[in-house]
Amino acid sequence: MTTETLYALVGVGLFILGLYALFVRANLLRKILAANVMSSGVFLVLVALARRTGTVAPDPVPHAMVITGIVVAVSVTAFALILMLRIAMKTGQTELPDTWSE
Amino acid sequence: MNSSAALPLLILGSSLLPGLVIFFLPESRVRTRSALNLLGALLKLVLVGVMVWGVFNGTSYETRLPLIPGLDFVLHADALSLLFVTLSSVLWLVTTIYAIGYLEDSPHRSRFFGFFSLCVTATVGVAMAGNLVTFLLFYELLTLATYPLIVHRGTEVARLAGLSYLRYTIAGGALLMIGTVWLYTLCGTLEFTYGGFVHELASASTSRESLVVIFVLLIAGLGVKAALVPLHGWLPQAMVAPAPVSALLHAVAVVKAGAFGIVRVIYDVYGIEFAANLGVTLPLAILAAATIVYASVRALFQDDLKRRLAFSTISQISYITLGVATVGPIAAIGGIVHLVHQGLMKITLFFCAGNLAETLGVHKVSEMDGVAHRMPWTMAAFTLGALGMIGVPPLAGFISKWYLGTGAMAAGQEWIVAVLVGSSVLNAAYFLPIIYAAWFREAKGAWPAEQPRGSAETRWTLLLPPLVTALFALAVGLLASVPFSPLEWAQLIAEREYGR
Amino acid sequence: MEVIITTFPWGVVLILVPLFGALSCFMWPNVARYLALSTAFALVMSVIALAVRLITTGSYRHEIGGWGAPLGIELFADGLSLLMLAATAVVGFAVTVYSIGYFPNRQLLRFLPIWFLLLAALNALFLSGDIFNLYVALELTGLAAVALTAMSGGRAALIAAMRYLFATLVGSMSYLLGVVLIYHSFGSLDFMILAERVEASPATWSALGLMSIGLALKTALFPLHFWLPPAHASAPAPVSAALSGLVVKASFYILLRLWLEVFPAGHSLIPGEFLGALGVCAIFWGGLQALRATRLKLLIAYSTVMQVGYFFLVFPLATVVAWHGVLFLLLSHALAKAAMFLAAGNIIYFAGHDRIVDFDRIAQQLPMTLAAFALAGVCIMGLPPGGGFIAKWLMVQASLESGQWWWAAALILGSLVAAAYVFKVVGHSFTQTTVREKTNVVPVLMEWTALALALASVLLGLVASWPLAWMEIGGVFAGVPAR
Amino acid sequence: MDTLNLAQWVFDSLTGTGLLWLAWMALASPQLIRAIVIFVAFGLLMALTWVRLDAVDIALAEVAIGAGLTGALLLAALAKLTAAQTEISKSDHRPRDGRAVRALRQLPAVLMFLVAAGLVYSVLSLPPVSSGLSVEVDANLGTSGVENPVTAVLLNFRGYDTLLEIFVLLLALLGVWSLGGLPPQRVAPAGPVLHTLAVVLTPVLILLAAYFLWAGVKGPGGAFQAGATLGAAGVLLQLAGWRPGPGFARVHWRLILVAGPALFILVALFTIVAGRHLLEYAPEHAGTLILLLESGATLSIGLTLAGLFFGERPDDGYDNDN
Amino acid sequence: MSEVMSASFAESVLLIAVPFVPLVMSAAMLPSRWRESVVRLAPWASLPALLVAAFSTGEMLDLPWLLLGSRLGMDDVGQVFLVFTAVLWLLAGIYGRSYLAGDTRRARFFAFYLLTMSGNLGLIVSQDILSFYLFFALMSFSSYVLIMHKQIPQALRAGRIYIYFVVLGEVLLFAGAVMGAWQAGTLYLDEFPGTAQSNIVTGLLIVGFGIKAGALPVHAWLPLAHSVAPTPASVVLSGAMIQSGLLGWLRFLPLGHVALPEWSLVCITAGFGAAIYGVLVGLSQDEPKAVLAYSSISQMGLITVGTGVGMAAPEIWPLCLSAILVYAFHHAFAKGALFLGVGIAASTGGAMTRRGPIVAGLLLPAFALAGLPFTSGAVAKSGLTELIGHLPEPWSVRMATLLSLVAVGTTCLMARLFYLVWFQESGHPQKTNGLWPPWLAMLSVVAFSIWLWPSVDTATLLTTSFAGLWHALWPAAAGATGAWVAWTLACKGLLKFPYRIPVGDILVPVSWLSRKLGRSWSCMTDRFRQRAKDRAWNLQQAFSGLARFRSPWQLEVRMRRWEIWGVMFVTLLVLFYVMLALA
Repeated sequence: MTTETLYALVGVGLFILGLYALFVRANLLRKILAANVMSSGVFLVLVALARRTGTVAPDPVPHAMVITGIVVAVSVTAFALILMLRIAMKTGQTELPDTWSE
Repeated sequence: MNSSAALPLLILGSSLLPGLVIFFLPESRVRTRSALNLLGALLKLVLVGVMVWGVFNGTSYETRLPLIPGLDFVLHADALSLLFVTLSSVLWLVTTIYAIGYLEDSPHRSRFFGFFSLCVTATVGVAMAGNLVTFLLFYELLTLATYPLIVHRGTEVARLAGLSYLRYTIAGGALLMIGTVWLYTLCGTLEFTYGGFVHELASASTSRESLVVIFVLLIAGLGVKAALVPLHGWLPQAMVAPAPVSALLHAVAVVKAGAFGIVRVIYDVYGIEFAANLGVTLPLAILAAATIVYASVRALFQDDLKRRLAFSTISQISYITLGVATVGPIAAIGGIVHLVHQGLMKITLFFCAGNLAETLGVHKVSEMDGVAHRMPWTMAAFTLGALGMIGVPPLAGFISKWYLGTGAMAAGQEWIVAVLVGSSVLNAAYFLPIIYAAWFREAKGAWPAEQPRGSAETRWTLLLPPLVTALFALAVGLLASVPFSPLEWAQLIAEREYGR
Repeated sequence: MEVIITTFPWGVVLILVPLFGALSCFMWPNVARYLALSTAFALVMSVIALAVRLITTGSYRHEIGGWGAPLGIELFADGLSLLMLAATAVVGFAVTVYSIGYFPNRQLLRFLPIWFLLLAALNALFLSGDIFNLYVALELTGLAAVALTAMSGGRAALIAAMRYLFATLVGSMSYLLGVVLIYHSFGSLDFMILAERVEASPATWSALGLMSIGLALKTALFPLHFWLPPAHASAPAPVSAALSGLVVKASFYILLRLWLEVFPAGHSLIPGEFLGALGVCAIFWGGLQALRATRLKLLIAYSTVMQVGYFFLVFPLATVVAWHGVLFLLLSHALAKAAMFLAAGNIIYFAGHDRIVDFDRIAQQLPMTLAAFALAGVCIMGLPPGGGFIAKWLMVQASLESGQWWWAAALILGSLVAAAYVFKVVGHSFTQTTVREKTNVVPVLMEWTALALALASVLLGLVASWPLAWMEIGGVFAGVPAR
Repeated sequence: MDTLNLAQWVFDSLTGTGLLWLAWMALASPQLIRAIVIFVAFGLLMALTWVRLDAVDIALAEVAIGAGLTGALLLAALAKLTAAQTEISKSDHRPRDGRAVRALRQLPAVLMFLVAAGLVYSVLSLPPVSSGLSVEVDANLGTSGVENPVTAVLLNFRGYDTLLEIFVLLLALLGVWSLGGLPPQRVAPAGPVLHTLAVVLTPVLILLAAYFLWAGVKGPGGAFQAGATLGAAGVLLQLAGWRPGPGFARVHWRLILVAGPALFILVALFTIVAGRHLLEYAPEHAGTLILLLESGATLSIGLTLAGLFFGERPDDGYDNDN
Repeated sequence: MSEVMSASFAESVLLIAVPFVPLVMSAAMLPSRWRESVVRLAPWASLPALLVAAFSTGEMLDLPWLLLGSRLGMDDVGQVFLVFTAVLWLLAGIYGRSYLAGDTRRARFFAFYLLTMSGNLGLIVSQDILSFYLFFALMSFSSYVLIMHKQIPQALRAGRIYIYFVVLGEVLLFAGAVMGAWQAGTLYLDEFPGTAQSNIVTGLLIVGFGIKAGALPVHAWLPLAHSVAPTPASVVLSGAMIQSGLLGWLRFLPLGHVALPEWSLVCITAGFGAAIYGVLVGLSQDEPKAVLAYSSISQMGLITVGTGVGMAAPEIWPLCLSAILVYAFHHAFAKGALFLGVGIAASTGGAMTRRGPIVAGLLLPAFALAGLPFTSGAVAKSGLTELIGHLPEPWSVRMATLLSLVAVGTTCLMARLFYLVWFQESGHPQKTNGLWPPWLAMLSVVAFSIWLWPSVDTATLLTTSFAGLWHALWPAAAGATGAWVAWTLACKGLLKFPYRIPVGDILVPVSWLSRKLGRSWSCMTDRFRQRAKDRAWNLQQAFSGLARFRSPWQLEVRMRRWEIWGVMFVTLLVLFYVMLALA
């Protein structure tokens, strides 16, 4: 097993972990963490496999993609956090109710 | 676009445009609205006249616009469509006059007349449709345009009736659509052709079964509007609509469109010989016969006048189906001519029922005792219409029945004569008591809700239309053999369809 | 002049104009409404110009930065994109006009920049020929949509937005992982190049699965539709119009492109059937829920769930006719659904609620709004002459031609259900009543906007041959079986 | 392609395991504050991993944004959450779950394993060597105007992605603003230590940002890292008690926020009007243009991130006029 | 299309005038100010018919625009019918003017009188199926108003029953006509009977027209209607309209062309049945007009017999035809005169003595009916007897006996009539001056018209052999004697009339049966309806239960739970992967 594969698999693991936590954790803050872990996993797969160029220098395109992705992720995280706060203000809860009243 | 291509569009537009304008007229602009309505109706009549003359002189009118690749939006004028177009144009004019009188001072008139005009537009479109998809287009448009008219009163009953109407018609439309598309996939065209196109175009691999299934789908779809039992349930409920709407529904537009469609499908899609060959005509004829008898029996037990008339419509409209499903040109004439005849008679009856309701508040048969003394002209018209329905000569209904009977004999299906006889008896059984009560009984007392309507028995706008249509109903029977009479047209159509 | 029209990269303009509009609305709030109107108008004009160009010279690619694929990103405009762009421009224009009447000033000023970013994102998405760029556009779209959903700030809206946000996140993450696998398998992000290189492999299976299901989640395909009804129902009406009319179609559009161009056709037979089956479930589930809905906007939202089900029938059918049908459905649904939501917005604006049973008190006063709803309903339920009719026709034709009549049956039954819920609403509005509630006067412009969209959706059926011809620009269906 | 010697293998294994473990802890730990701290640690380990994977640019971004700013955002949110919330559910477990539901709860885990298995199989089946686009990047690096291939990709080859991405950031801020304000918080006045720290560190951070910006042309660094550093300065200032005034929010803030995106748009328009492709720079001007774009972007990114941390709607005056 | 000579202009106008003059006059009564004048003129509306009968050259008038192409015209049969019909309508009309003077519904009566007249006269000049049918229907439906004119319960009941039969007759005729026309391939009556006709058509036509002709067993309406209608209406009903049923047979059945042995048997049986049955029931009537009505049934029965003979032996059809025509001619006038007289008698009121002249006058038509020598009845009967003589041996004898028996019965019936007229109680005397002239005219017609009959040789009649005379006399004598004996015995209380049959005879059991059936039917339908209602209610309940069934909604809300949609999401991923891997 090569380093690339190893880290790629770790990335897959992070993705799965994040996904799982996103579904089973009720607290919104933790869901936001989970989403971040998920994205980290995807980025890790992307970058790890970019080293398979056969040369010393890795493929820079995935790197650029990941930087873009990180910025997107932080934007979304920031927005999600504020949204969560607003919900907490309105409902006094950091979980989403299962029932949805009209 | 030359004139022969524009004329069908103009005929459509002559009711569409006034209708659209009327939607935006304020309620208070009574004169403008009436003027628009009448102008549109007259203009349509003139245009139809031009078209009839043109077709008579050998011009062929066709508007063709691309709809989707391989399918066109086609309006054309052949003998059959002209018959229906003429009928609906004439009756539209009459009904418009009637509706103007009937709805005087009632709310939402702009809405009403707007949809009213759309309704006629759709009917004319149905009539002039040159292929099945165009037909379907206008057929569904008709559903939509009539719905607001049915619920116009705005009561809960009206709403439920409207829903019931939609349940039936939209489901029917869906069946029709499946059939149409299926047919298209098999044949690659949907153009109405004399003698049908299915037998020529359906590929050899096409199984007869699927053609039969398509036929059933089409007829079921059309049968909803044509109120074939057991698809008739909406019609009696739709009676909550104002009288002009009922008149329109029963005589001009909706049920007619269904019946007309059945005629089209049998003649110009399948072709009568092929349909007979498929073995679908006899079941259809039996179904129509069952409808005739069943609805007549139901009509017997209705006390609500309009409901009774509704069941009568169900029964009578199936004459058309019966006529075309009886394989043979003579029965075809009977069926096709009944398209017109039933329209004239039934519209008269509904006008009269409307007059009674509007002037005296009489809605039930049991309230009609002596009503003819109060409203002799109305009831005279009613009597003519009813006798025509029974098939008393020389009224229109007799001519239809005569041809149907003769046609049945020609086709070797004597049982149809028995159906006609039974139907006549039943018709008599539910119409004669009305006539009797109206003319020969003494009024029980004050009318349920009498409102003075001018010096005559009611407004002239309410009185004139039924009288005119009743006279028409008499004239088309009495003068059935005069050139350009409905019968003559029907004979022409039958000749073409049977390729003579 | 003609040369300019036929050579100028109008697609780029379509992306830059709304971006610029967003910035300028943000910068100059005092004149924001005029900026907004001119931006929306410019969008429409640009789409027209693009259409002229595409019709005269065929599809074109625009190499951003001059690098060209695979290194750079290419924009790609063909009939398919044109269709979506046109829908975006038309609905976008209508929503812009409508929002000026709908929102109070302070909300409008916050709405407009986000709104134009959304439009820009959609345009970028419909023009992109690069799967990673699509991801960015997708995120931009999703985030803007969520932000707009939450705008009203109510409890329901916030909760709905949160759910929506997570759904869209999961969807785009899955999509991105798919992109990663694709890139590392085939070394490119460009559609055209991928189309040549992609072959079946475990990575492709994963990628296709992740992308398809992720996008299905973002398109709200049953059973992953949970986020849509609350979001679309609680967002402000113009936002709902855009969400249902456009945003849902964005992810579906990517899915279309992937299935049409990237992944081999024979490969996707069973998954296609599977998606179709989910589509059928969506049709009936959405229809059932719409029937049960007591509030208008919720009803419309479930109607979208249902219509999304129709979209997915294209995968099992997969013939040219079916593609035509579904694309036409996308177009007509965009117009009709937007019109419906705008009409609902009028009603809420007027009466302060959208309870269906109380419509008798409202509809009498808002005939044009009601007409808009009804006309759009005609299109939604697939009655002629609405655009939905043509779409339904083509799809039924496709399913009958290919012998898969059960899809046709689902289509037709679905349209009956649609008719049932549309008329559930319309039926209530004819009832007479004298009760008057305290009401607001609806600006005429709002009523006209809804009506205009609805009319457009209905008249679309009469001019169907044009959009159907445009779809063929660029030969996007070259690889699709004719029957 | 590395040959996997033991030391590397141990390092990689430990890092990988650590990543997974930290992630799991962050997602599973019962206390939110602990979870957040662990998440920051996870971010730092990620940064280490990026370095291990020869992605220094990403590592910088991760430290600045992924671990640093995100951590700050999370902590701030948690603080506000505690203030805003009337009750915080301590546990993620719901009461009154039947056995069936408990069994059902295992279902996601099982399914996750299946998905993981599929993905692992897919990853393992990938070709061992794939040059990706590195060849093309190398070939065109000369005409890109910068020497750092990542910057070249970001701002030239795939500059369009970056254009959109900057708008994503702006959008996040606009979205936050559109949500309306949070209730006014009584923030304890910053202590003297924090104040001093802010005074000292802010200029340092700004300088660092400038360095990143400049360095990005040749080596690791660039607008995002620089912007994140600027953002960190903004965070620090806020922690020290600084608040933007109304006028600032109305005009200055906006100008800076818009600077990056606007520059991008202007350049884009310029290229189009000049008859080139979108964002197609002449090689001779490419370096300058990229620097210009990066400068604008840095400012905007920094302020945007600071604004996101601020989290409230500034007094933009919309609520007053109608 | 047959080659027919087209009529001259004057004749065309006259032919059209036959039905149209009364029709137009009827329409002219719509404005109330014209009514009086029209009533005064009404009887004379039949003048064109008389003119046509007198001067027709037998040419045809084609009216291709009318209906499906109509033809009016005159032939020998039509001429006979037209003569007696027109005369009856004329005299009954004149009679009616006085009879109904002071009646508030007089205008209505005459309006429909004219309509009915138009139908009756029109059908005689119709030479095509459709116009015949048209006029037949016009006559049938319009006469309804004449029958129920008094609007007393009996009249209304009679009218109702009449209309049942009319409708039945119309539809039977419609079916017969349609089918017959198809089989014949023509609509023209002169070509119609010459062609083969299926049994069903023949049957339909026989029954359909038989209703009008009062044939057994579809006669039930007749006594009710004839007895309750105002006298002028009874006159035309019993004298003229009843014969239009006969005309229908003559015009539509293939008489003289084809032998119809089965139908012949039916007709002869029904005819004799009616003849005897009419007498038997008639004897028990208390109403003079009812007696007369049953007499009509009885007499029409004899005509039916004649027709039946013609069916059996087409070769002697001309003979049959002339016998039938003579009989119809004779009966029309005789019955007309009887009704007119009875009407006067009923109007005189008061003392019996005042009825003396009336009874005297009534003797003439009564004798005629009884077939006494030198009356039209004798001529008619001899024709019939001669006819029967042509039948094969056993039949001719038996039928001759039957014929005599009927004659006896008829005499008894006439005796009964006289008894009733003489002794009947009557209300207020009314002015009868205006009634006498038409009656006297009618009596003279009865007395002399037969001598104008072209084929009746006066000399032959006068020189009838003694045997013939005896033959003619004995039944009458026997009848008279029997009646006298019965009357004497009854006066002494020794004899009670053995049975009493209400007017309408078989209607009584039939209506009882139908009432019973109707009740059980409605019972059944009620129960069915109730059950259906129950079921509907259950369904409704079930439906509303379904509406309350919240699980789709709950499920939908459930699906928002993170675990659930998460599971679904992941499941879909897995499934997709597997499916792709399998593909």
